Amino acid sequence: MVLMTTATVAPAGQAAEAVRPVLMKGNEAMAEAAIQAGCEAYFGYPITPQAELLEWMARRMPELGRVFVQAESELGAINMALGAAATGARVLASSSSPGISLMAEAMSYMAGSEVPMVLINVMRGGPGLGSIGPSQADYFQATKGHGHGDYRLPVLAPSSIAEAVALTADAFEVAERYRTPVIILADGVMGQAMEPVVPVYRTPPRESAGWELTGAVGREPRVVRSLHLRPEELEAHNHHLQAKFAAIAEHEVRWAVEDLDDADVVIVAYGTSARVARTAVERAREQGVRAGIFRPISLWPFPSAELAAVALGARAVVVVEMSAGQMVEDVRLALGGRTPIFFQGRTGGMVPTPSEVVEAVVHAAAVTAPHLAGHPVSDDEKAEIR
Amino acid sequence: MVLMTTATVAPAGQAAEAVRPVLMKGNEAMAEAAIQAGCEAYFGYPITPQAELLEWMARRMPELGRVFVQAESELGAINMALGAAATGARVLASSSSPGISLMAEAMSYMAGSEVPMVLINVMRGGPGLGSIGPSQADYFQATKGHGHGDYRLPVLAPSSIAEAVALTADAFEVAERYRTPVIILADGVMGQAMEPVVPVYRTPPRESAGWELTGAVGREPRVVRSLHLRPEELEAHNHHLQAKFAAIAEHEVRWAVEDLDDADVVIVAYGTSARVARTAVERAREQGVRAGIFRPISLWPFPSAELAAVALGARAVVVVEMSAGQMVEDVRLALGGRTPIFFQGRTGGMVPTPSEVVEAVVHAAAVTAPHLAGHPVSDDEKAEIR
Amino acid sequence: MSTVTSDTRRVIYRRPEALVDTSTHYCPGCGHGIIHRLVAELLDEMHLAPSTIGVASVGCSVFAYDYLAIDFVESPHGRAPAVATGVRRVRPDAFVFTYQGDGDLAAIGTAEIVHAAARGERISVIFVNNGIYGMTGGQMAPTTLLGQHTTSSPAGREASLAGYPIPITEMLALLPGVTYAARGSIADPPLIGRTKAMMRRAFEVQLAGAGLSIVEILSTCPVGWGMTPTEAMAHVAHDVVQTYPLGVMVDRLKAPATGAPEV
Amino acid sequence: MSTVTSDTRRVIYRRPEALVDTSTHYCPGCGHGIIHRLVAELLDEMHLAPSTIGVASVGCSVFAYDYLAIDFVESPHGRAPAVATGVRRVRPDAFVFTYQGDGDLAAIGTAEIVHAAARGERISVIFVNNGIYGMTGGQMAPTTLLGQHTTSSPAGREASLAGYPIPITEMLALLPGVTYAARGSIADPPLIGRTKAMMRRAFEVQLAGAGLSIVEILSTCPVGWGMTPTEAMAHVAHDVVQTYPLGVMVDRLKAPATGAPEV
Amino acid sequence: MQHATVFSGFGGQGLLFAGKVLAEAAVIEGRDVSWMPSYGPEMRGGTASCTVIIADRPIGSPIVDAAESVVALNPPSLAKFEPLLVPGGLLIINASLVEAEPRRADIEAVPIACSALAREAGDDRFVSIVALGALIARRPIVSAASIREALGVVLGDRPALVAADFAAFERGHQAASSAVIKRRRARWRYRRRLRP
Amino acid sequence: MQHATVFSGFGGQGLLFAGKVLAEAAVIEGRDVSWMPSYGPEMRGGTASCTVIIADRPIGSPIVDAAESVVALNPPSLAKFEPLLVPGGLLIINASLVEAEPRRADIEAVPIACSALAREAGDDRFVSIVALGALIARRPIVSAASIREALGVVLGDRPALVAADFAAFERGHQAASSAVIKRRRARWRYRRRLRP
Amino acid sequence: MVSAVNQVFQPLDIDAAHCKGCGLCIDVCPHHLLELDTSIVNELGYHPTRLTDAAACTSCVLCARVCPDAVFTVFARPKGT
Amino acid sequence: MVSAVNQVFQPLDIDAAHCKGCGLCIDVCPHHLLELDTSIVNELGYHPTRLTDAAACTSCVLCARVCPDAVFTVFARPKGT
Ligand SMILES: Cc1ncc(C[n+]2csc(CCOP(=O)(O)OP(=O)(O)O)c2C)c(N)n1
Ligand SMILES: Cc1ncc(C[n+]2csc(CCOP(=O)(O)OP(=O)(O)O)c2C)c(N)n1
Ligand code: SF4
Ligand code: SF4
Ligand code: SF4
Ligand code: SF4
Ligand code: SF4
Ligand code: SF4
Ligand SMILES: [Mg+2]
Ligand SMILES: [Mg+2]
Repeated sequence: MVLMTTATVAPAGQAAEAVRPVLMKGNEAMAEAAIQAGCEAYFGYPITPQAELLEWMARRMPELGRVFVQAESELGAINMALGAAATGARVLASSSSPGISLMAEAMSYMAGSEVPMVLINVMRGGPGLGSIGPSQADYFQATKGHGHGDYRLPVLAPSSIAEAVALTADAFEVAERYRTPVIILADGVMGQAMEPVVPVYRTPPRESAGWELTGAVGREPRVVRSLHLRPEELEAHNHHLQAKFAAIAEHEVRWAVEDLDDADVVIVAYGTSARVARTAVERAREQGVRAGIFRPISLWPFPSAELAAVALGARAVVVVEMSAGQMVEDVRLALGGRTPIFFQGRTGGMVPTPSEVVEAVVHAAAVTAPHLAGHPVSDDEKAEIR
Repeated sequence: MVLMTTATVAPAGQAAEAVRPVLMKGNEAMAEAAIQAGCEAYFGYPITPQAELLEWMARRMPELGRVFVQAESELGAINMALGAAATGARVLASSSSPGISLMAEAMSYMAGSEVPMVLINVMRGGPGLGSIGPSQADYFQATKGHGHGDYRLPVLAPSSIAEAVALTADAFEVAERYRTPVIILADGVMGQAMEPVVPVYRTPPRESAGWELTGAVGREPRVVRSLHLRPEELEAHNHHLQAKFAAIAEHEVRWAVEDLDDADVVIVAYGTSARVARTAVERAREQGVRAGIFRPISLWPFPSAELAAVALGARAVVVVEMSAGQMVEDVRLALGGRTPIFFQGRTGGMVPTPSEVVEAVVHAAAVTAPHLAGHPVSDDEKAEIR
Repeated sequence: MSTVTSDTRRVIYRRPEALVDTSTHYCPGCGHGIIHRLVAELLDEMHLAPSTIGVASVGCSVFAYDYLAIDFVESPHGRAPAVATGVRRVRPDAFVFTYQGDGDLAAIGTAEIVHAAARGERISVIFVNNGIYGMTGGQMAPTTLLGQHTTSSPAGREASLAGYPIPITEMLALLPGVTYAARGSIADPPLIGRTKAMMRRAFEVQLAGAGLSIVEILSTCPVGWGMTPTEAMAHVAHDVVQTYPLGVMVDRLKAPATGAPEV
Repeated sequence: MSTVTSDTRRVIYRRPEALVDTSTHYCPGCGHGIIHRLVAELLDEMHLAPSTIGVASVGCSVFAYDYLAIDFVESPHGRAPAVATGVRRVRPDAFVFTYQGDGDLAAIGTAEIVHAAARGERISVIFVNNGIYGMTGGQMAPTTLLGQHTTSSPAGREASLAGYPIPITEMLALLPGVTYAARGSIADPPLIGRTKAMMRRAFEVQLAGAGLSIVEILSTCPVGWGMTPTEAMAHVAHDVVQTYPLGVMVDRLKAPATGAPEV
Repeated sequence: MQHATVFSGFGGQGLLFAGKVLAEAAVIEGRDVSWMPSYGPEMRGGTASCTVIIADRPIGSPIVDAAESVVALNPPSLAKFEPLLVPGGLLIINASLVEAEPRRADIEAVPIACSALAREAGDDRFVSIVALGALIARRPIVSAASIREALGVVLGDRPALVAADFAAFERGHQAASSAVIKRRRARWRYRRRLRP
Repeated sequence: MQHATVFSGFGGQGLLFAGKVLAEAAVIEGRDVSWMPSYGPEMRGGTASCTVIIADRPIGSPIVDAAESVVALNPPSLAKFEPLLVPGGLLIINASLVEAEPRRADIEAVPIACSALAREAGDDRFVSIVALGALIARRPIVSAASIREALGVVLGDRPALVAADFAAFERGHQAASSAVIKRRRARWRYRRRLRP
Repeated sequence: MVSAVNQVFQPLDIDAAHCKGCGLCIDVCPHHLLELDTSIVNELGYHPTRLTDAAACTSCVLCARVCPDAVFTVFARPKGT
Repeated sequence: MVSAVNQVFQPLDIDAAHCKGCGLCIDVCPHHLLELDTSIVNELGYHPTRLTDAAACTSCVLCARVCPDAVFTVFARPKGT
């Protein structure tokens, strides 16, 4: 059973008969979804594994008379995005990990000056130049500390290309509703793989914003800025921002669950890791271990309460990430020590295999087996329970 | 009572009679401490409130025949630092929040290619251009998600100028011991205030590194790099890095406590907030509330076990930050829901006043008073307990 | 100003309408004030204010949006030309200009201005070169004169350590995407007038649909230079121009591009 | 190579020692291979290898450190001149050079090369201009010719949208900190020889203690251009040089600086 | 039912294309599909690959730790991907370039002179499509008709090209239909003609 | 014992300098000290300030929410910092520029014509040192001898300057010693000579 | 700064509240008619400029052209005054 | 590629394992003495170059100067061969 808090394109086979699914590469599907969502301007810079997104835009946007600029750098691209979005245009930018790092300052500016836009990060292995393999090691960066100062951004993580298409439209909507940049956090697999997508797109409605820069005709001039030199003013602005973040945290939590009804072990995973988890759940169940999946779709706001609700009934939680363990902190925060948490991760561009995940699940189930309750747990075992 | 896990310069008055304390501005004191620690090269770019650090270096380094370069940007500065440090030189760079954001990519590179150096962030209010007032809102950035990929950096936070001097030398030592960049996370007050410093400096010993680039004379060529194109290789490198981080987490935890012996309420605060807390503790005690301070000095590795050890005996924990609440996540992770946590913060360049902190402490003590145990806690009160 | 309603005097100069009636945070005698005024005068005279989106940079002039009564977007330090590119591309009918200091444009923002120029972005750039980082306390800029004392070149800028003053506008003038490039100064009223004419030309070039136009203006930072405003003006008039000669470097609407500066 | 120990043949050309005996990841006919070889030949001939610290950039040549037997540091994309500055300043006796592609140097790294040049850093820059982003799959670079089809200019580069090819070496040559600037190509053996002479001069300039030296080399990216290696060479020889003329732009050790390119 | 196929060989042998054709054919048949390439500069030298998974229900991991079929068009591919095969899995080997024989006895190894057949079909670059024909001959995970239709989708309105590709496909199909199945153990050895 | 003093006025009135001298004097006397300026571009227009805390034990917050003394050298400073004073706190007002009178009755307000005295002492910029003299006259938190020594530390080896500054200090000291303490409530009003 | 028909013609309005006393107008006045009024400190803390001789002013606008704080309004001298 | 005194002089050693068959050497050889050996595929997947007529080669080094993979070692032709 798959519950989604967001409407997503149905997987192939279940698709509405009317529209035939087409095979699309993730990068291209996200690009086209943005176009169909009414994206007026795209700014980017080449980097593997997101280059096809830029290339798709390079072809399509001029065709449609819209704006495509390959910037001189990611710094250039993100600041062009800032400028275009400050006029109220629907704007997309994209890059991959090292390029995203270069955008930290501007992201902080846009959060501060409340400029809505969408940024796609097709993550690759790090740190540094790293590898070009798929990765989820920018979770901390996307959800916590990328730029300086107190801000949070909605972060949406697709787990299939069809979902990436749906989330792209959602991202623009969330961005404009809250006047905030939104990050789509995709990993290299989501960018590079091809999957069937039912080419039915959504164009979020536009509401006149009232803050956007259009030239001050018959009205007071407007300023889009993050500077509030007097700390008192900046604090007031921060209070405003924090209230907005609280509203987002209340209204924009997204997640999905699979096979949790009877699950003893809850796998928490997003993006490609959740896909691997799906295979692992099948195999684990074949081996007699009842596992299920809790899949955060919004990484910020993290579905803490929702996770807690399902995890507190389970014996163990296994967090699967393509990182050394980053989301695991949010899982710990959500569960507050009430359910044992295990971690299974691969790094540097490696994708966990279903077998590894099955192993972790079986192990977690064994270590936390009820017949062991009261029996002393060995020190080694304790150490791995977080 | 003040316990320090690191040797620091004694506060004025208690100073060794031999050396007379001198009044030093934080920025200048850190700069001079770096020089005395044997810093061979400094790279920076002007920004308030760290400009005096750069200016001190501009005067002193050429005097000493050492390297000072005012770069064309923070990007330039941090990459110059990378180059100089790759040759084994002792290197310092500094900036403030927006400039630090621009360094995200290079910091990830240095973490990945294991280049030791010290970066000082004299934090100001954000997000964006923000204000120039003192702030601690880059905690997440410093401790979690600045650059892309899986890495962690030691982060040291001074709470007095004397301590800033001591930590500067320590930072170089830690950097070289573990081949890692180290961040000194100072807030605007630590940069701008003057306090007495006993001008006794420490020069950490140099060990020949064996990896540094010197020209391949009579040996195999060396490469300093973060690229490992094959994900398998990058993963192996990440395992190596993670093992290093584990070693740092084990050996480099620093913290201090004040007045905790009989404390019912533990204030957790670092940097200038901890100084405000000191005043607040005095006043709270005058009002009959027994409060004390747990002061993390290493923000990563966070002194989780040490905090848990003292907080579990207390009625409440009050986290005080010059941010909207960032370290509070690490406190929650450390305590796992076992002690109620309250948060008191100011943002955007504002410094909490002692009265505000006293109020928060008194409130926390009241809400968690033992005579209330068993009595229903109102929903409002619950909401504020994290 | 006048408390008498029946003031019959004929105005021959007044504070431009596009200049907000407030006192500025600039130090006494700071060139930014003069240049703001020139911008405002042109916005008035060319009736541009309602269609203008200004792009502010980070420097003492970051508050330009408080002083000019037009829509404004703030840029991160140095990125104004990129921000302006974004604005320009989605608002083809707007009048778009950046207002940047020398630290902003010629140091941290080098890549952005060079590439906005290479792309021939239809924007106008007001480049205020006071040879110093004013806002952060008077540190050396890439434009600082050799030998000049600043808080980060306390012994005077020395080429062997800190390099040479950068003739960035000459460099930009090489690019075919740059339709107009000129350097003026504010050292005295006639020069101010000439600079205003350059700025007008730069704005016209944009309105004509041509490429990037830039006017570098040799300005003063009396506080950063440790001079009185009067001394600062004299310094520009006699010393700064030695390193940065005044003139029109290129006007590709008028003359075909030569590829070389026509200083 | 020879399995006979008593090979009496006199070698007149052999693979340089500084070139590691391994096959490269470059595509067949890629110009990087030729330029690597030239660098290695000069390191051998000038006996520089033991004192050299190379600075690698991000591009197809990122693996230069696998192919040249010298100490090497990797830079983030575009930042090689800054990294080299760091190396140079703390290692005054080292021979320091960067090896950068056109995307690296002329796009993302514009600020870094301009300011290393303005400072007159004593480094040599090998600037491999193949007019494209090779490594990421053949996207347009700022150096791409007008009309050229790339994966990000599928309809051919159009100046009105994507601007003009950037003559960055000409721009750098304006700076007094640049002691030597030249442009060569690898389109045929004589041109390769001339380019090698330029590189030698650039290295000599560094050894003489003068300022920054840069050699731009018009190179090929057969795969990115969708050409055979042979076609690619011809394209450089006949087409690319129209936009990027060959020659020595400045040699300030020989002739006094003129401030204008001497192409 | 789920079937994962790995296509592998030198960059330039048309692997990604063949994988796409197979994936499109599965989409045409209304199945769930995932196509995942190796990507980036590594494709320039050495071994490139792509994985195509075809299933009747939503696909889990797009990266597999076990494959039902492997197409190995050059020696390193054989070494790298043979171990991935499930017992009983299919291994199509490009016998024109690979002299080595498979190590495993529990798989179905089919050596086909793909490069030679491709050249016969008119272009060296048909090699992957030839291999695809061989694959489908042995494992009819999609129909030949769907492949033909898929070629039309991938190649667009270029009937001559589609026909040529499909002819190459049929060559491979035919060759595999008649090929002898190898099941014996073999020691790995590289082709030794490298240095003349 | 802890004593916090806020020096405030226009940028350029030498506030930071006077604060530093006081801080240095305290260091000389072996006390703990913290000196905290307002900083950045705001110093260019409007009101600048610095806070000097002197104590006999390690100082907590370098930012205060209550001050024992305030030196207000211009009108906005008075408005901004008077409320910060503890009951019984000392307020030195530069009567040369500030016509307004303090609002509070629970403080010790000492109007001194600091600017005028500074000019008498030879330079407008002595205004803060004059005020420091007044402060120390009323609150001898450090000794005049320490101030003199501190001037030497801050100004370096420039005896003439030290002497001139100390003379200005003494003028302020003397003026405050003889000034009448104002304790009456007063309505705030700006100097009204602004627009002639 | 008030001008009325029956008063002596005032060629300048000076918005002294915005004046920062930089002295640039004083430097450029060809007739040396401007000076700082040291009897005044405005809200910004400066001595503002003042016109010493309205009758001698030629309304040449140089002071207005140089003033960084746009303090001046300049009026045409009526014929014959 | 082996040369020995009693064999015909071999002016070139070609390290075929590193050759990528790009053909650039073939283009530049003034005597058209080089060609790709299509009977061979090396480990990199390419047909390497080969010298068709050792006797005709003048050891002019042009092939070596252009080869991106530094495949050639060139020997001086002994007097009289
Ligand atoms: C990324 C970043 N780095 C540094 C700063 C600090 N900063 C503010 S303004 C400025 C330079 C101003 O110099 P300039 O552009 O010449 O303008 P001026 O003040 O001289 O008019 C700097 C470095 C900043 N705000 N952001
Ligand atoms: C910050 C960052 N942005 C983008 C990339 C992706 N990237 C790798 S190489 C490259 C450009 C290569 O072009 P060029 O410098 O011309 O070298 P070439 O491959 O053509 O030799 C890019 C954009 C990266 N690694 N880091
Ligand atoms: S610091 Fe310089 S540039 Fe800035 S306002 Fe003052 S005088 Fe003008
Ligand atoms: S992509 Fe181009 S530049 Fe890169 S190796 Fe291949 S041919 Fe050379
Ligand atoms: S130029 Fe303007 S600001 Fe300066 S003194 Fe004259 S009126 Fe005042
Ligand atoms: S208008 Fe001319 S004459 Fe009159 S005060 Fe101004 S500068 Fe002097
Ligand atoms: S030039 Fe070199 S790589 Fe190319 S075919 Fe000739 S020998 Fe082979
Ligand atoms: S050395 Fe000269 S003649 Fe001989 S093969 Fe090479 S290019 Fe031809
Ligand atoms: Mg400036
Ligand atoms: Mg290139």
